[in-house]
Amino acid sequence: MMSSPPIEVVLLLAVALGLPLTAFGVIMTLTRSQPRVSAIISLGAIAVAFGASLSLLIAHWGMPTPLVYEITWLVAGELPIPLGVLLDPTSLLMLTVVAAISLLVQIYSLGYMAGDPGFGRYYGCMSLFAWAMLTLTVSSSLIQLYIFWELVGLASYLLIGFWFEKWTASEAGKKAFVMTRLGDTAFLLGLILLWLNLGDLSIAGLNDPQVADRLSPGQLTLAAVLIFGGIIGKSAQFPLLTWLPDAMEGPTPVSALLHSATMVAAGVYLFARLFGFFSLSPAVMTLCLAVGTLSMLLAASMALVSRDIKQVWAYSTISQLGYMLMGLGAGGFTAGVFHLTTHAGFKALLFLCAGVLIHHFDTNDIFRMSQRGSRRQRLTLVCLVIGAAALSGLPPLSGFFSKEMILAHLAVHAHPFWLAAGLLGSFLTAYYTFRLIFVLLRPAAETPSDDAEGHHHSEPFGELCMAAVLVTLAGLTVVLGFGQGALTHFLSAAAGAPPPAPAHHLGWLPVVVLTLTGAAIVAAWWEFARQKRSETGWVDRFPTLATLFARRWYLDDLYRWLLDRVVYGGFSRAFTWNDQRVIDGGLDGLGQTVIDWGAISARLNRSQIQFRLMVLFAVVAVLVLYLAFA
Amino acid sequence: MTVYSLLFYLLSLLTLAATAMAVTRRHMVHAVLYLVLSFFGTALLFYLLGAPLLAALEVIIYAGAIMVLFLFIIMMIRVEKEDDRFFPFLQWWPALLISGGFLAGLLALSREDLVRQPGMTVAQALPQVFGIHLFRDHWLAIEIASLLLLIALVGVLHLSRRRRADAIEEAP
Amino acid sequence: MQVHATSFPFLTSLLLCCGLGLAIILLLPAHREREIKLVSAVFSGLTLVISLYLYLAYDRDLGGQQFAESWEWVPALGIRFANAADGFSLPMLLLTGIVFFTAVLTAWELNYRVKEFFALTFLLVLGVFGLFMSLDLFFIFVWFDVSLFPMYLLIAIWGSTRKEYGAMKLTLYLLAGSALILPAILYLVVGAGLSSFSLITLMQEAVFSPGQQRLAFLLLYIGFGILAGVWPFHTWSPVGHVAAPTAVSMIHAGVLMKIGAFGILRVGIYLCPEGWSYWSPVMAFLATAGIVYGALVGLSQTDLKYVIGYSSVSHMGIVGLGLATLTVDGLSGAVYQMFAHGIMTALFFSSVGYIYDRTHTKAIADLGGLGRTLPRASSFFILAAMTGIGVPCLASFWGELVVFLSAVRVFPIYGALVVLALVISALFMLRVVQKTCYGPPLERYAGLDDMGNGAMVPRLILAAVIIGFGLFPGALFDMINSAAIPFIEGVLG
Amino acid sequence: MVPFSHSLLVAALLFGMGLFCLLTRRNLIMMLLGIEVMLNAGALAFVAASLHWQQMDGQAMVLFILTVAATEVSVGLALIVALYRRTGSVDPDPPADRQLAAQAGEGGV
Repeated sequence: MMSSPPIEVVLLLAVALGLPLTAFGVIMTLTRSQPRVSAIISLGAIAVAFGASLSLLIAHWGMPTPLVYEITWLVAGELPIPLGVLLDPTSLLMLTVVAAISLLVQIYSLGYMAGDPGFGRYYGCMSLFAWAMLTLTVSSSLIQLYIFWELVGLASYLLIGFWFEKWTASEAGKKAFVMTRLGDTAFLLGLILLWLNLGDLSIAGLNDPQVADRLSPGQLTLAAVLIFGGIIGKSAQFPLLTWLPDAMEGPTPVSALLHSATMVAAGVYLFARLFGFFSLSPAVMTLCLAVGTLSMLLAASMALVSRDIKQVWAYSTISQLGYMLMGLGAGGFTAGVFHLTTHAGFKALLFLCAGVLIHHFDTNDIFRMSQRGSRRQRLTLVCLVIGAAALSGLPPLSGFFSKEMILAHLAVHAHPFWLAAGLLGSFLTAYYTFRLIFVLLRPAAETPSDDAEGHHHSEPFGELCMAAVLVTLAGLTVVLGFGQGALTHFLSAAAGAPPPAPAHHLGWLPVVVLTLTGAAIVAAWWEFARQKRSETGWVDRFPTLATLFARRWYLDDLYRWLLDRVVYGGFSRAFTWNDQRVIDGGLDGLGQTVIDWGAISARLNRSQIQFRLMVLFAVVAVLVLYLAFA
Repeated sequence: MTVYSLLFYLLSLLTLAATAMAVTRRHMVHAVLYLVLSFFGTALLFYLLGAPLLAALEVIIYAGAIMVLFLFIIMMIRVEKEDDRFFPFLQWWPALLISGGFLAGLLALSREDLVRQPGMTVAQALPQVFGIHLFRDHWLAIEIASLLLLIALVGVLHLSRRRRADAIEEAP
Repeated sequence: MQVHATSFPFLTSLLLCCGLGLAIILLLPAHREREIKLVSAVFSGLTLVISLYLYLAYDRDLGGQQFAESWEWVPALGIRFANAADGFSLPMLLLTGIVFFTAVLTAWELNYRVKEFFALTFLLVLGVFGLFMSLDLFFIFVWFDVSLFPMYLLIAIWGSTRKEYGAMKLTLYLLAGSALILPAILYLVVGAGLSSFSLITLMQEAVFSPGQQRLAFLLLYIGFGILAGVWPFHTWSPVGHVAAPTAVSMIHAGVLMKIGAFGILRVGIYLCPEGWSYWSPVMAFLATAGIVYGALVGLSQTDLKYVIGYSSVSHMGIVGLGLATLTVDGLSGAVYQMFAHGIMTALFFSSVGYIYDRTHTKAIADLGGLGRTLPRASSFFILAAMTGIGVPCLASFWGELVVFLSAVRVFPIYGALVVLALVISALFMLRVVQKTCYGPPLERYAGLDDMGNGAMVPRLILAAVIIGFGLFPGALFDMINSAAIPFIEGVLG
Repeated sequence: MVPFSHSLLVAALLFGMGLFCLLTRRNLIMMLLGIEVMLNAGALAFVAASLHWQQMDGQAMVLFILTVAATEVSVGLALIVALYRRTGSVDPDPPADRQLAAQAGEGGV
């Protein structure tokens, strides 16, 4: 299986991975002040990387066995840490998706970020992210995957806090980094546990079934749960999900690229990557199913009441990621990966449309946008509707196919509860998506003032780029659906797949799903199109529920309380007190007592004769007593 | 209780009382006079303990010369009364402690003879015998003692020489 | 442990370099500050070049002590001026060379009593070089104290907040340390009965009973541990850091704390392996406490340098944990972490020093928005902070990873605790970066001028080393493994 | 006849009183007096011991004590007079210390 690859593959990989890194280095050190040059460098690098990954994908379309090519990066003591590449359908697919979306988003950013003082730095960080994400997808060992996993976290920190002058942006960046780092430590612990027991961490080795007999079942589940902790952190699943909505502080292209399509999908990708390993312990599969469902429903509920367009899409991303984890947890490897790909497409499209609207109306609030005449943004709205339809799973679009595949797997699964949850989730998704659409389609209340219009048309080239990217993505979302058959065949070759999706004989499932989505759309139309004034639809009737959803189920308050009370107030203050009072105080006290004793004896030996005589005779007296009694 | 031991206890009582009074007097002249009395007591004790020459010497040198010198100095300096800081507390208790310690030590040392020792036989070191013994065995010590006295003499003369240069430090 | 003599006495020439530099500075008149700075730059550069050459010329597969040279010093007592370099000491020599050269360049704008400052710095680094290369217990102690006294003067005269207290406390702590080391060394030398202070003969010929080894190791561990910032004895190091001027705290945190850890390794572990294995659980506990404690206390600090001081305590805790695991990768991870942390703290202090020289305040509360006003200084600061957090492809990630690996294998609970402490260290480092560099630019710092190209040089060197060893850690690990693997096989069998 | 330890007891008491006087009296002359009493107590002990062991060396020793006492008093008093001439008082405290004591508010010392 470890056949050494032909030269051109190595060359293509070196180009795909090396170029973004060199672009990052060049931009950050040399061309940070010249925006145009750094943009060209970064775009060039990612374009070439996309080309390379595409050609790799085509070259290896039907390849039977995965291709692994490794060199040792370093030997620490007795531990060799490898640096290598694992080419198999999953990694190639993800590689192409990441490269494609990065390329499109970077083109889009030409327009969106035009005139921003940190333009060069933006493209530097974008190249850093591209490099880290691309290498993560093809990395051959878990340790290398972990390394680039953290680097992706660093890139997201830099990009979220891009406008660092805004206090909320740096705060969101810090929160994102610390929360994902919490997940990463669990991942690291799981990884170390595996490394100690198995000796090496090659992904291919982990996935084949004999691992079960080299590891005791307890260790296997513990390691799997810990690694799943990493996935929860990175893909913003149930306990650690509040950082993703706050990450919307970053520029919209960043949200489109990192926080919807690629970076947050890294968690799901890791699960897919180690699918063989995870499926060895059924406990973790059900855990994954449960966490996926919980985060899906939770996020969907939050999306219902959110007013900020980017927050709606952020919640929807968490919900869709939960959906993918449900699919994977239910054993649907191809379903999960397929949904991952389609979701990357249409979610990026939705974010980029939101970017155009924000760029145009200078506000994130959907109600104010609609008042300022969002109806007139013809092209953007068309793309938005296509994306929304794909998200809520309407037939011709890619969302329908991938979502339906996952539901099929859920149906097959023993317990009916997951299927019900899945259906409820798709209903809610359709509802909040079309809530947004209908609000935006409301007739404009204020008369559009011309200067609001002119201010943004300063860069015709920029507008063109943005529009072009939107159109391509929309086209992609429409077309991708039909690629389901080819994709499942491509992916199944990789994982020695479980039985092909049982979708065909379950005739009733698509019908049920469609009726539910239709009902959701009608309900949304009724609530938001007919009653112009309503903001959160049926949730208005339950105020407590509305605040609960708005406050993100009080998760943020819980974390804030935990941080302030336990970490800052409790430990940190106690330890600092201990440091200053106990250790320092004790020693300074010791010093002081020595000084005081010095003063006393000084006074005793003052130049007055009688004191000195006393000392003299006291000593003699003691001697006499000693002689007398000893 | 022979007359001899009775005399001994009486005299030692007298000496102790006199010294106690000498130590605690505020007026220095009274102190010196009490001390003279105490020295007379000690001289008699010497005589009792078989040292007639020493008793005489005690009276001549101690009571006579030294105490007179004291009186002479006290008169010259005209320091009558101790000022207010008579028995300062901070010095008082450590001194008591230390002298108490000495007392305890000496008592402990002398105690073990108490039991078996009936009492010292009476003997008299005649001055003639004592004189011979002195100049036969301790001739060197005598010479040193005389040298000591000479040095003291020279020292005192030098100290109290009134130098013309630092005549200024007359008593204020 | 074979010892390979050297053709040209490089190591002594390293010491001579410092000595010569010191002499010339002392000869130069005090008011000619430019010449003094030039001379010290030249000589520190020379030490860097020599240590770099030694690092490259070391024969990795031959291993053992190379470039060895020794002269009779006090034949009666068996004291020899013996120097050599092996896989453990060469990275330290290189670290000292780099930090010394960059510290001299960082102290370029100093204008207050320049002559004494550079003279004392040379004396300090002379002691440090001496200790890293010496093979004779007597000289290890002598160099330990030589490097101690200039610290006091440097902090007391050129220091900032509470400098007298900081200087006094630092010196008293370190003296207490040396007061523990001396009896341990004498105990070992006399116990061996070979009347020789040489480390090699003691290691090969002397036979120590387990009881002796335990006692000696305890004394050495606490004595050197005080300098290494081991947990309960660490309070002097943040105070010392805050009080010291920039260049001195670079050397102090960058190198002086490594003497402590290196001393434990070179004297304690080499001579008393039983003591080492006996005390290793205690070492592990103290190290873990140091890591978690340093991170947590760092959270609630208000002074910028205090934060870095406590982060050094936390990182030195990782070194201590590495040493405590009795495994090859623990040891090599610890030595790598010593090197990486030295460079990182040097960069940290030099960037904070620059910020302090411009804004004249270290209080985190009234710093802010420097990202816009001092872009270069804050970018170096952020790079150092990122290394501190342990971001991969930056130097200290590899050290931490390897140490965590061996720690989880030997002490699972401590290992898990320490890995969780990573989150806290990320939190407190990012908090500092956010408060100083991000946020709206404050108008009172608007007029500040950013780093000129001259001032960029030392920071660039440090940044290059961090990224270099971050991307290619193999270069350092092969060197350390060449000493660690034979040592562990020799000692633990 | 009287047991030897009784005489020693008397000598000890005398010595104690002399020492007490030396240490507490704030007057140089009285301190000198105390020393005289201590010497005298020593002499008494010597005489008692020479009687007890029936040897005259004890008494020879007393003679030397006498000479020492004499020299000591003469020199002592000469010093006291010189001191008196210089500082105008016979207080054992040197003037510098008195101010110090005053500053430090050391009360009755």
